[in-house]
Amino acid sequence: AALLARFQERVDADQRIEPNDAMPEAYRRTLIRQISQHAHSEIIGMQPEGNWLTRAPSLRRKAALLAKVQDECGHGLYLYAAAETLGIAREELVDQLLTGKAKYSSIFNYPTLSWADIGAIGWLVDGAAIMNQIPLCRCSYGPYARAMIRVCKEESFHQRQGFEIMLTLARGTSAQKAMAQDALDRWWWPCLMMFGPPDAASQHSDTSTRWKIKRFSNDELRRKFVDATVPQAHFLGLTLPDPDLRFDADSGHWEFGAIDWDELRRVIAGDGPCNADRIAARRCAHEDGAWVREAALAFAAKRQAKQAA
Amino acid sequence: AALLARFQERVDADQRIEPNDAMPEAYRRTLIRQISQHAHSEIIGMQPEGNWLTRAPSLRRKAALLAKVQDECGHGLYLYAAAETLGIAREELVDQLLTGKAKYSSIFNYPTLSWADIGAIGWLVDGAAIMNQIPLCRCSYGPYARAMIRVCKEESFHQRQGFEIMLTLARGTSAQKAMAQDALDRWWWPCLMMFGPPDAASQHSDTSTRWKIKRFSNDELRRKFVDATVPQAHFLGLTLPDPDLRFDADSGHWEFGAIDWDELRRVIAGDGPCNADRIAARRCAHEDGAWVREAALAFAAKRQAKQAA
Amino acid sequence: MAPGPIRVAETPLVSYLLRRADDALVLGHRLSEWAGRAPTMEEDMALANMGLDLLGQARMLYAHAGEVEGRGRDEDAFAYWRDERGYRNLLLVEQPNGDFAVTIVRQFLYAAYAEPYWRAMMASGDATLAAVGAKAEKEMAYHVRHCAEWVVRLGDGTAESRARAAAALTELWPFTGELFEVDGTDRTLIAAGIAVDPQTLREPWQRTVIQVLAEATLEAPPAGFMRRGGRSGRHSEHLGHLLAEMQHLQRSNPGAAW
Amino acid sequence: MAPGPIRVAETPLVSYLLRRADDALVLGHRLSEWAGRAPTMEEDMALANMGLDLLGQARMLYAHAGEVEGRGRDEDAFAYWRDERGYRNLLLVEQPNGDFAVTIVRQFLYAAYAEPYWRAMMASGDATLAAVGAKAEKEMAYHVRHCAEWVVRLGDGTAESRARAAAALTELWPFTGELFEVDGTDRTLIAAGIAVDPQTLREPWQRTVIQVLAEATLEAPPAGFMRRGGRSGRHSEHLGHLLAEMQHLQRSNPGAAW
Repeated sequence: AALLARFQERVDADQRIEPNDAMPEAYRRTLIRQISQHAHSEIIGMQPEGNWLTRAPSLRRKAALLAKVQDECGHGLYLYAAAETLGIAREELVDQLLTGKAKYSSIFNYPTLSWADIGAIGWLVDGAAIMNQIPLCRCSYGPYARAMIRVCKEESFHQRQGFEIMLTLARGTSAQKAMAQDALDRWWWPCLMMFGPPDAASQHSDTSTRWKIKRFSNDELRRKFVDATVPQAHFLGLTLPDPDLRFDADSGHWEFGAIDWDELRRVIAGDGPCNADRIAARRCAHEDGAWVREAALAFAAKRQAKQAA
Repeated sequence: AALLARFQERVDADQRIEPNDAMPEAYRRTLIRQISQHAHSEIIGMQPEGNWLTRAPSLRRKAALLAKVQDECGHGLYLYAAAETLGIAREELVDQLLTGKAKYSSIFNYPTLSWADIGAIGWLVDGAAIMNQIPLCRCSYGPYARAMIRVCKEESFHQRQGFEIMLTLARGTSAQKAMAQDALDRWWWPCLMMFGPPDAASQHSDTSTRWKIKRFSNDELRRKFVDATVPQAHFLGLTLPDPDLRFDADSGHWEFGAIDWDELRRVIAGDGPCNADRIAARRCAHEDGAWVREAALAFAAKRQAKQAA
Repeated sequence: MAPGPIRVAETPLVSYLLRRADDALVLGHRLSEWAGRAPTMEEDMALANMGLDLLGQARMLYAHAGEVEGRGRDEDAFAYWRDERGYRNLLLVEQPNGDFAVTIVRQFLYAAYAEPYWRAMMASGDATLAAVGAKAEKEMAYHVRHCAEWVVRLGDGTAESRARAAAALTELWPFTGELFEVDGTDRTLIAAGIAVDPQTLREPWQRTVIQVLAEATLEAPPAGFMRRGGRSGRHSEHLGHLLAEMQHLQRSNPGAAW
Repeated sequence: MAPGPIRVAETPLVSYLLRRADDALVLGHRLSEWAGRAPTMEEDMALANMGLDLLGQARMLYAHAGEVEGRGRDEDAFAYWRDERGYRNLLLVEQPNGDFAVTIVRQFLYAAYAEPYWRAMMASGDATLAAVGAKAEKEMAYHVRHCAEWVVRLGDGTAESRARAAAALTELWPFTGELFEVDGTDRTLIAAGIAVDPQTLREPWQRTVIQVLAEATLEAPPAGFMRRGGRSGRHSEHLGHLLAEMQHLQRSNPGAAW
């Protein structure tokens, strides 16, 4: 209890917690869960965008998309490394992902059905991710905060790229404009769900807030996202798929319609459009690569034995 | 020797030899080699055309091509059955194909690079095959002759279909016409090689002719093919890729330029553009299907055991 | 024909025809991917056969959709010039071939539905649909028989074939709910005596499936989440790749005849 | 841009640029097919890295080809609107990814050539080619190092990895002759001081390959038949499928900007 109090004092004083510092077990567990879930999201997130790598409509877009997918893999790597500072091995975390024990962001369980989805993911999904992540750059745990600074910088680049794809489509042929609108129609609501359940129903927030892992509530972040995004959609000349959306002059915020929380629950429970495909693809890559990883280990062992001899 | 003389008498009298009839071992061996080589050609021949099944440019053509590929498989099956009447199992023949011990027609070692190749294969390759095969309908060995009657009927249907594809292209857009000409340029010489080496260099012909397995020489059949095909090319408005081609009014035949026999030897030796791919694809299908064939055998054995019990 | 992808103004009947045509085309296309790759030559023949049946059904249905739509579109306009989001097929039929067990189980689950479906459609108030029904009913009966034999052989074959068959069943089961879905389009046409109510097909489908699985010593997966979206063009990521390959040549040469 | 595939009137320099650009694009595309599927995350990064290098090279070379051709064609016109027969890449780079060993060996065999090639090209009389050379030489040196490490690990790893590496080498070796091919186009540009004579690259290529294979305890396949045809557009059957997928969207929307 004294330890806990001392820890809370440090957090309250905005001191960064570092890997070798004493920390409550629950803090460690919470961070491992959150950081690894974030890492898994980056890794699974390569799939919906990777789906269009071989079909990107111009070489410039193809290269930018490949660079983006590569960045996501890089984010996954930093984040696994940050989690490892808390005393868990990457292999164990990956195993949790493959066996379905660990979660990843539900947004990646929606399919990319047209090129415009690549724009929508950059603009909306990365936009929402940034909203979630910017406060994490000031998170109490040092390695996580530092990883997030780097991640956020790259994400905002991706977000601008995505918006620019949407802008090109929205100013393009009628078929392109329809493609952009269709993508917005399909991605809007799932993106609002990315901020998690409404505050009233959220389970992890209290301690996370006290420990300065989480600095804003789900509903606060969601509102910020909507306020930032609605004018962008208007600028694109696209219609948000929410008949209840209206600007509230009193509060200065955009008020939006009811979110289908059942859908979020279903997707989290594993019944989204692509959950099975995403995990199957990840397992398949893992299994197909087993002989390569074994070869690398065997080779390293041989070399070590030689050096020892 | 007496047996051999009696056998030759029967052949000379145009009597059909049937599976249970006495026959010289060399006759049996020659037939097994020729029939199985022909069967292998049908099976390998599914590949170059199968390559365009998923990309056929209209539903009518897609269905016709699938039916054609299916017919080829059917021909393979009749022919293996005909070979089996000579006392060899299909498994053994297939094994000879997969290990590279047995040959198949070299023409299938050329790739199909455009849709026009599907037309060219029907028109030229099937056209050449028919020239080779019509005489085999009167071959001395009954099961082979009967299989060839059925095969030839279907092949001439395919040949007309192929010609019609070429005609549609030749009368189509300039891109389509160029596609047709390009296909003719690539397939013409390999098709002339389908009749085998020049008579002067041919090894198997003498006894085959005496036994009425072969009724025309390679050069005779090649000439027949050229005489039949050149006017068709002219009708299509395409140019044959042979600057030496000219009509000889005295003989009434088309005289053609020198064939690159080195190329034929190279392709037969395994060094054609697709030899490695063709055999690899066949092996892959065979290996991928092993568990299915095993399951079917295991199931049949179980059922038999049940019925016996 | 104008170059560029088309959007079809879908009346209930046009939409209904496209759904059935797309089912048949996409599944037929998948079967054509097997050509020359089947585990036995006999099975190469059988898969091509089933593919040809389906392509034939698709062509009749597209042609009829073109007549009903009345804008002069032919079968190829619908097949080659609609984008993924305009395709109306079931998610089940667009799933990749996987191993032979996946292909056979997919075909079995579809055929066990399509056989009673087309039989019932022989009484459709739409003469063309009734005629397609008369032809397709026999074809699909063959598909059911052929695939059922394989399901039994695989299920009751070796340990490996049994595991593969069970895995295929688990993988594809969530796509079977969509077979029986009813929406506004269906209701309109059911009321008009043109369409059959798919709910009436659930019982014969289940009977066939349960009987064959029992013989195969396999168990039906537990009832659970069912995927949907194909009928409104919300496909899995697999369809787009199939269409890119299928449509490339047509789209590269707008207006050309083949 | 006019809709429909283009045919390029190839002067020696345009042809030469397209050959190099196509090598880079096709190989880069193949690497991009790996995204998210690599054996380790680190290798996912590395494969994407190499793919990006190649895409970057391709774009500079296509842009230059457009300038030299002088018909206002941009990089996408060449990449998306030429048909298979107009593609000028080596057969090696279009071969399917296969397993990781095939991908690594393919990359190694190409990079071991491309590194000295681009280094020599830094002295090209064509300023753009020289500039591409300066950039590409460093990039390809990394590809050689990275792939050589894997060739050694796989060759000297487990029995399985060794067998796979050896099989990949046997499969791809017949495509290496084409690296050193010289035709009229080359001769014209070699004489003009624009191109390097590929024959001069055989020795450094062999040195690299033999040294790495020795370290990997693998043997170079015996000299034998070498496949060719890529430079004149006579490809293997694999390229057409790659292009169908790659070009579908562009070709479906002629004239659209992306």
